[in-house]
Amino acid sequence: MSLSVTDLACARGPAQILAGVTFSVAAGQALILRGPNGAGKTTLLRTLAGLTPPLAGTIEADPDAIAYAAHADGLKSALTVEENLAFWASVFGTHDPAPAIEAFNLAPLLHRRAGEMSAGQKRRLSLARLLVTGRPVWCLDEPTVSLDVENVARFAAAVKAHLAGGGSAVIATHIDLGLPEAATLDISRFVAKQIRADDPFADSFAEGAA
Amino acid sequence: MSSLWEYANPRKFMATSAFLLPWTAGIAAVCLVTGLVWGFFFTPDDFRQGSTVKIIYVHVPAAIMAINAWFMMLVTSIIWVIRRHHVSVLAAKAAAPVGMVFTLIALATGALWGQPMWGTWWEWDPRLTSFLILFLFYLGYMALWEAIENPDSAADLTSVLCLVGSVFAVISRYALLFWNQGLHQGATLSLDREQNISNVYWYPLVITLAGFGFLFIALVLYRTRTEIRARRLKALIAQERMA
Amino acid sequence: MIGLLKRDLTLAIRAGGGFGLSLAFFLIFTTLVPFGVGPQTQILAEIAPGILWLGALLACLLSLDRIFQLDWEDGTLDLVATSPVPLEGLAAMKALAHWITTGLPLVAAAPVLGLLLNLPGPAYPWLMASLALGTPALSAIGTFGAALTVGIKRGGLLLSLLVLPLYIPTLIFGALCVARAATGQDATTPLVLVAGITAGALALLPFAAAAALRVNLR
Amino acid sequence: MMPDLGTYSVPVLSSYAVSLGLLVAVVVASIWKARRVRARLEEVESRRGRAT
Repeated sequence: MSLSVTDLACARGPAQILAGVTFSVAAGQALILRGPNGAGKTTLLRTLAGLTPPLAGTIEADPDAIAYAAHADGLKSALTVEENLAFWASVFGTHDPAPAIEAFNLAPLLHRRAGEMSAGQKRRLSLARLLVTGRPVWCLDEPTVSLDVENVARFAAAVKAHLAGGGSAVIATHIDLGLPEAATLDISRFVAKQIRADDPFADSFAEGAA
Repeated sequence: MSSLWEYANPRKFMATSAFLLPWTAGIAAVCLVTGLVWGFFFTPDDFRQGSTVKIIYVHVPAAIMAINAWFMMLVTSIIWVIRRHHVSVLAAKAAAPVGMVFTLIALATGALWGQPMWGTWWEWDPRLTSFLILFLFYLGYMALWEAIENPDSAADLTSVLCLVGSVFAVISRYALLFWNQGLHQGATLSLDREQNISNVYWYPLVITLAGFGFLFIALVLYRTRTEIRARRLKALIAQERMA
Repeated sequence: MIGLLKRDLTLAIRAGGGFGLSLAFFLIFTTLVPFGVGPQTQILAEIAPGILWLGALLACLLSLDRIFQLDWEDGTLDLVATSPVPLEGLAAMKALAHWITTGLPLVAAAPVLGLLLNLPGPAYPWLMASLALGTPALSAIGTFGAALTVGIKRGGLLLSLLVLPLYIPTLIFGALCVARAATGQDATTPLVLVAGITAGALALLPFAAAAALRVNLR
Repeated sequence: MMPDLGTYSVPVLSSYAVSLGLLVAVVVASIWKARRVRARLEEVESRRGRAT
């Protein structure tokens, strides 16, 4: 499953953040998004995920193909690891959580409540959700936050397995994930911060001359 | 080809409203002064209600405009939802406090009129109560506008609230009739007005009604201009922050 | 979608889920009434239908801001919005979960509290029927209000201000149904009207709630 | 000049007073807000005019 984006303009609230974003990710490929803080990586990913409607341009991908992972883990601290995964499995249609548990080594934690785990462990559980979704295009926002070296490697292995299975991924990150074959896109060249073009208050409506 | 939707452009609206504002305000002032002076000084007392009948010249127009104001907000909110015209939803925002003040006038004068007629300041009569509920709707609508930072989100959410609220306002109206039969007299203004009200009261009432109507239009135009400027100000500040 | 419901119910039962808080509130509210109006049993019997309905309504209101707030804060709402579950379905499930954890216990507890207020005998079946048919509307309306205010910090008070006027028709018909039954009148009409409001609210408000959620997630 | 309002002079007069008071209040509030917003907008617009 491929993802192809043409001339995309993204907004956050009243502000247009990015314009002219064009890239494509074929099946089996990964794209690393780079850019300084506040450049608009999160905004781009939220637009790809279908949460924020784009101002302009097209996203060629089935919206039901995209699995989105945000900064926030989206875990329920009162539920165990197993219950959290079972919940997402039922939301996305029944998929076997076993590969996800395996990939992120969650078996020892299975009956622990999410609220009792460390930030890194929570992150692993949150990433395991991606495997449970069964969706081919991953859009990930800083997936390695609070992961140690060993688990970053686990994550990279999971991404590689996903790509090898015909999936694709768009990953915003600052660190080197160890995915040498992945393309890199610096989004700072698409940054076009201004008042969004569909805002009729953006250009001056001089009353008389005032 | 000129179309009504052109006025949804802020620039066009500012130009048109600048032209209309003095006229509507002028007509409103003339009608209000004429109608109220006529009504207060030059109408006879009612044989049954005595001089309290004079309250009609503020009570009835305020009540009618309170409902019309909400109806106007409903229409402009729907226009925003369907056609995304910013001026439309800003007009709804501008109308809310005016409608709320009209509702308050209707409530206060209703209570003052009810005291000598019914012997109580407040009667849980269906009509009075529906205005109290309308007042609560106005309050909620305005509070929601104030609470949301992003102007477009606020416009969307208040429009949804206005739509849902309108449906519930109508249901409440019927629920209240079911709940209490009420003391309030029948509608003052209806097509068979001859049966309700005689000409001596009718003419000044129509003039004050026109006065309240034009006052509403003038205030909404004026306040919409303010809202457009405030919205522009917000856009500029956002722009400066990004630069 | 059943998964959503199951999860919400599990969370409500687990520690800190707030299950039973509404019920406790209902109990305390009803217990306080005689201290306010005096212990005369006739007076209590007369106002019992209204007090019981009002207590149920306020108990519902109390837990509304939790409906979406927690999912919003921990990011679950974003993730569910990008899942195959439509937001309309999410809103409907949230309303259902709220009703099961709040409305249903209130229906069960109401007859006991009716005894405390000396509610006349014939009114009990009507009290339970009107609450059972009416509280789903309270949950659906409340879910809509919660969806409107989910992005607002400390939106609880605003939520009450928005939702309470919308509760008026349900309250009028519900309390009227019980009051008529208590005085031996025919209570069918108000009961049918309560059911009608509930049917309408359940059919339409999930769409309004989903629209509000979509705006808030942008 | 003043009409004889009889026993009902208090409710009638206070009705008019309350109504006119509220109308004046909403007009004054509108004008006050309009002035404030306009002044702030002009300040920002002129700042922008200098910048460009």
